[in-house]
Amino acid sequence: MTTNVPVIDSHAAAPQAGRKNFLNCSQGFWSWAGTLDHKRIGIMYLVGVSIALLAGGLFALLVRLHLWKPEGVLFGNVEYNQIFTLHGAFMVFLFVIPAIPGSLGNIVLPLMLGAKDVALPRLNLLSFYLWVTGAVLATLAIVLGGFDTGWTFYAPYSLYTDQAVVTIGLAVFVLGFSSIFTGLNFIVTTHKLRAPGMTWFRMPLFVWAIYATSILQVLATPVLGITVLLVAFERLYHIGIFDPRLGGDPVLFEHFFWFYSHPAVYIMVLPAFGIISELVSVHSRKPLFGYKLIAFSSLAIAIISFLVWGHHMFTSGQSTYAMFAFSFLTFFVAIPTAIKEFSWVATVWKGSIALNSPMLYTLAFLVIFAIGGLTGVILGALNVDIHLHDTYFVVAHFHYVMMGSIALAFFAGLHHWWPKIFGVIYDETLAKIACGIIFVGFNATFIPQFIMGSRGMPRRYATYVPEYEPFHQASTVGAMVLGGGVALMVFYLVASLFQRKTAMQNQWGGVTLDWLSPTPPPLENFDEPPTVTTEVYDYSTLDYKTMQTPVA
Amino acid sequence: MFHLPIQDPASATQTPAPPPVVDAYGQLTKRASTFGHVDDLFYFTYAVCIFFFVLIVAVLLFSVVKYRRRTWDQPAASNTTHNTPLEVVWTVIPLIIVMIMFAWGYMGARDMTIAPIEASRNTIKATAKQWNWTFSYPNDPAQSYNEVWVEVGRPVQFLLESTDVLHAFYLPSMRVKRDVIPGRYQTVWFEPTEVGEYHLFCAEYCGKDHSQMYAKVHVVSAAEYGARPWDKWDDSTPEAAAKSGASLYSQICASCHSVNGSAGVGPTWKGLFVKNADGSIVGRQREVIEGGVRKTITIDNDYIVESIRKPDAKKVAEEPYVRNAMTAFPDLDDRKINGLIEYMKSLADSK
Amino acid sequence: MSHDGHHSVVIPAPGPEFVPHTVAHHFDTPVQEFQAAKLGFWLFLATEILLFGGLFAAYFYFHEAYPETFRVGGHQLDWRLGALNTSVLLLSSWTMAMGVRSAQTSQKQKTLLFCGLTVLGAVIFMVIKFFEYQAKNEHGLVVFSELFAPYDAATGSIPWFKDYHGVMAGLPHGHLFFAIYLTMTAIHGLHVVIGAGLILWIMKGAAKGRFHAGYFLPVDLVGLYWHLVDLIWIFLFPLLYLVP
Amino acid sequence: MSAHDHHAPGDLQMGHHHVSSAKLFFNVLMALLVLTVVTVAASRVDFGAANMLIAMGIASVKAALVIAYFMHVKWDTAINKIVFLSSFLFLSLLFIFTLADHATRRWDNDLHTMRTPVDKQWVYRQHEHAGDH
Repeated sequence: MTTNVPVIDSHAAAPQAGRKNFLNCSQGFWSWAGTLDHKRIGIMYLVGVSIALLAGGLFALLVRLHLWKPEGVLFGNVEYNQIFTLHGAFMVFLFVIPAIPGSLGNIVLPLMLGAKDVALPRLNLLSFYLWVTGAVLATLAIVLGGFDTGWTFYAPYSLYTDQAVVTIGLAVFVLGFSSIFTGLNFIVTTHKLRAPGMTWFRMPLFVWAIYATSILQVLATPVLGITVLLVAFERLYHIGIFDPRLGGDPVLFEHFFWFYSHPAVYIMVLPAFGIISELVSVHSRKPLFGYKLIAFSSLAIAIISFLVWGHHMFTSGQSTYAMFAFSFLTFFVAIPTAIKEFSWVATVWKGSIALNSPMLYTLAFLVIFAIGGLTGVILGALNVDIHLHDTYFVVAHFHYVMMGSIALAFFAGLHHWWPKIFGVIYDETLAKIACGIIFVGFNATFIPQFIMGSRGMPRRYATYVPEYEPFHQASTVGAMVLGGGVALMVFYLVASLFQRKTAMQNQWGGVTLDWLSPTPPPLENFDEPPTVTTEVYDYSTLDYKTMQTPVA
Repeated sequence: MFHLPIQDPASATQTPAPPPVVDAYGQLTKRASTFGHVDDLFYFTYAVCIFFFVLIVAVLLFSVVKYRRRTWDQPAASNTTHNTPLEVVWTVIPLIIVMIMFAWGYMGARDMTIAPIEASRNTIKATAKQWNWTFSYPNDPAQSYNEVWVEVGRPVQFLLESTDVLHAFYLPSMRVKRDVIPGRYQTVWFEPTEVGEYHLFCAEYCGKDHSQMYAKVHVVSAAEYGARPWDKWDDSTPEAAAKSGASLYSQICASCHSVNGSAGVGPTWKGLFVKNADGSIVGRQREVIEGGVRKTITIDNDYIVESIRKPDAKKVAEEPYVRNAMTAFPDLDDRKINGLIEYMKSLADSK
Repeated sequence: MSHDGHHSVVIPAPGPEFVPHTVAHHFDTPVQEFQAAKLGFWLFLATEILLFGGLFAAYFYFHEAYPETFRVGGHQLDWRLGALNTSVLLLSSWTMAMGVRSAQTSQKQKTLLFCGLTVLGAVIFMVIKFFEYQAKNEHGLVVFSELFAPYDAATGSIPWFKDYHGVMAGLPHGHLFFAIYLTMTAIHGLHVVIGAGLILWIMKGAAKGRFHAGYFLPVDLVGLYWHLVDLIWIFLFPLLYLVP
Repeated sequence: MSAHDHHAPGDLQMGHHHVSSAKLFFNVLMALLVLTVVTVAASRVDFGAANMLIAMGIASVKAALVIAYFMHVKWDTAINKIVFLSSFLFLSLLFIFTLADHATRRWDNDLHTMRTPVDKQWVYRQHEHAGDH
């Protein structure tokens, strides 16, 4: 598609040895900690969110191990409640929300647009440090005795419990602003820093997805900010708007919370959709099927997601009229989502499918997201949701979306852009094995949860009635396998940085601007500012030589 | 073993209800209420999901096998970028299907939300507090704890109230769930169709012992229901009352108050009363704070009744009890409180 | 940081009392830089609107639930002070608009003057606010010294609210109006203070001659922020002082 | 918002900006002060349920003046207008759904209280809950 003549020329010539790129152009702690370069900030995010993922994963394994026996194995009830809260809070606020926009989005989005950097680099660095501040505060909350409210902070329990709720509330507030500033930056970048010729419908779908995500981040997150502040104020000086003893309404808290947290589900999942759109196209070497429909469906999901938050509250005592409206609107989210899944499958059809590790992760995503999305439809029906609400069925459903889909898409994107970012390639055999282990482990963990959930096992239980024991044990075994797979993945990815097995200039044969810049990119991304002259995903322009030219 | 609060004042231990039978399709537990539309819509949606899932996976598998890249520079077999009729079809057909699901689901939920008049006339009140359930029967002084009886084939409504935080009243076998919200009444109704014992879970996270906030639902025949099986309180003699009080203690008091003198969330019950040489049992003196004023009182029946029904009126002037708040039991009836007092007195030591 | 493809754009100063502005390296033109920053700032203002929006939603929710509490509570506030503060903020908004205009037309002294007047407006606003809070403190409606004291579950009374048997006697949850009043005005007041700080920072730059017809972006953005503070007060004033 | 912004002629200004006249700003200020007097005056008269509507209507006019003139939105780019105004749109979603739930809950309650004679049935509900007022 996009032809950047000078760049293509530079590929044709023999690569110069020892070319300066963003990784080796300067050294030292402050060259990273004080950097304004979007790629370095992205890598710092990558390290941060990976640590959060491993911490959250560790909490998850503790939860699963504890539930091996009906009476619980490892902890007392209070400790168990703290551990599952930590798992939720770390995974949601420190990993899933910032993971893809913060790391891959930061690195790839300006490259895809042909920009030198994001529009507001200082704000970008501030976002990262706000994330760090949030992470420190969250850790501080653990040190101060932990918190046991669940990641949802439902009032009035969060107002009464004798734990570090104010500290974690502050952490969430700060993380919220980190997320807002990231989104704000990407919106401005997309509007103002597109390369000449990069029209809206020549933008790669990853950019569209991040753009839609950013709208949600900017418009929804402030309401979470004020909600956690109000919870903190309630605890500090008893406003009384959430506390029923003082005339407040706990259901109002749920409205405020889900006004953010439902769109937040799409803040999490839309970037994953974007990654999958890219990868399906590149690794099938075929233009994405229904490009415009996918682009618009991202925006549609973003808008509709503001109208459906009440479906988290079908049993909460909101009025039947509100339930009617929210359920009706909820089903409309299914349509753009279904369009995306069908379009990806149609893209694979008659493609040239490379079964390399990024594509394997992508295929795993397509299968798992199909389950995650379809079970969401089951939960959208009002009467069925009354039975399934707050059971392990819901737990399994959102793990299929959050963990199975988002984390797998994140892994897929990581494998895809790893050679682009670092100029090195990981052990492909190990990668395929790890992908298989993760896929099997994941399904083994959560399919039993679907079954016990539909039989009535409530969530957030430290102990349970004995009839659910076989399902919990199967789930625990699956979680161990899943944990092993992720550990293997971390191992070979880190090892590849030391082995330094050189990647190709254009490892997978991509034709978007991110693959037409030098690998790894120089400080301002392109040797010459690119100009776009062709349509997006036009594989007839692919220069096969670049797939064979090792990076300098 | 799995720990449950003890349900039956007559026996020291209680097991949860037996595992429910699985229904014919093997996914849900067997339904024991009239809400068949939940199962019907669940399996309809399930079938639709399986259809689409198989379709997606089949196309993916077929493509991966057939169109696998055999040489590294192999181009795609087709470069189609869109197909408008196909895109319209896969937009419209799912739309129609989900609208059917919506209408079906809403009608079902309406049925579950609005109780018929027979159910309203047969209303049991369920009071949720951290972490137990209290059930009050219409025009009946006796209450039951963590155990409730309903009549088979007769619609019943539960009026739900919470005295502290959010809870949820969840009966998987009946397919009903409703959050219990402090400061406000909620209702839920169903018509049990099968005699048996069923689980009642708290499904909204409510703190420490959320997972142990369990109650057993007995669906019994009309004859059995008429015998008021929930009224098992034996206070025919002071000893019997103390014994009943002891088992009630283990259900709703033991998590905070010890009887052996050890410190807990609340003060121990050991030594509230002392036995004089002549065998008479009298209350001790105790330092309390009432309305911010520190005073010394003698423990007596009135003090204990007040401490149970309005625990914050007089707070024990001692750390940490002066800070800790006790859940109030305003609905606990006089016979039950007498049983508890008899039990406290039975703990009295000789001077 | 320089690079072979890199060219720095410099906007010259319109006169000797001004300094030129160098466009950030990743922008091609000054227009691009200006528009990017401005779009970013508008997005930020949108988040501020939604942040306050949560508070307004809570206000309407409880106004609906306890109308009498809000009616009587509103009468405890002095509408004269509220109206005075509204006028002060409107005037300061005008001086800020004039300040931005002076920067756009390269009038350094006028920029400094109008920004200074705006800060003065902020100070007057906060002083009036202080007296208002003090009155609430004296009447036992919001007792600041006991704001963070623990809640007394036994009596169900809130330590900072002493008026259960005064003007608010018999009304459901009489503290609620004052809690919402305090929260909304305090968060708004915080914005006033931040805004005043930003304007002082602008005045420092203006004194050095950084802002002129070629480059007045920071003045423009801080101006927008100040108008937003005014905007929120325009709604707070009738809701708290008049309507109840 | 077009991709061709970069091709703006290489002038060394920040592009073309509308500089409003001082007279316009002064007139807007006067209008705002007059409206403040009007809203105070209107609040002295009781219009019943319309009180809130009138006050919010006047406040909206004042807000519109500040946004359009002081904040220069009238002369701003389309995207900036969309961004700022969409925040009010999405805010209205929060208001509408939350308040609608609250308002329609009463209809549900009517339905239930009609069918559920709450207080008659439990003879043992003698004591008020602690903390109730």
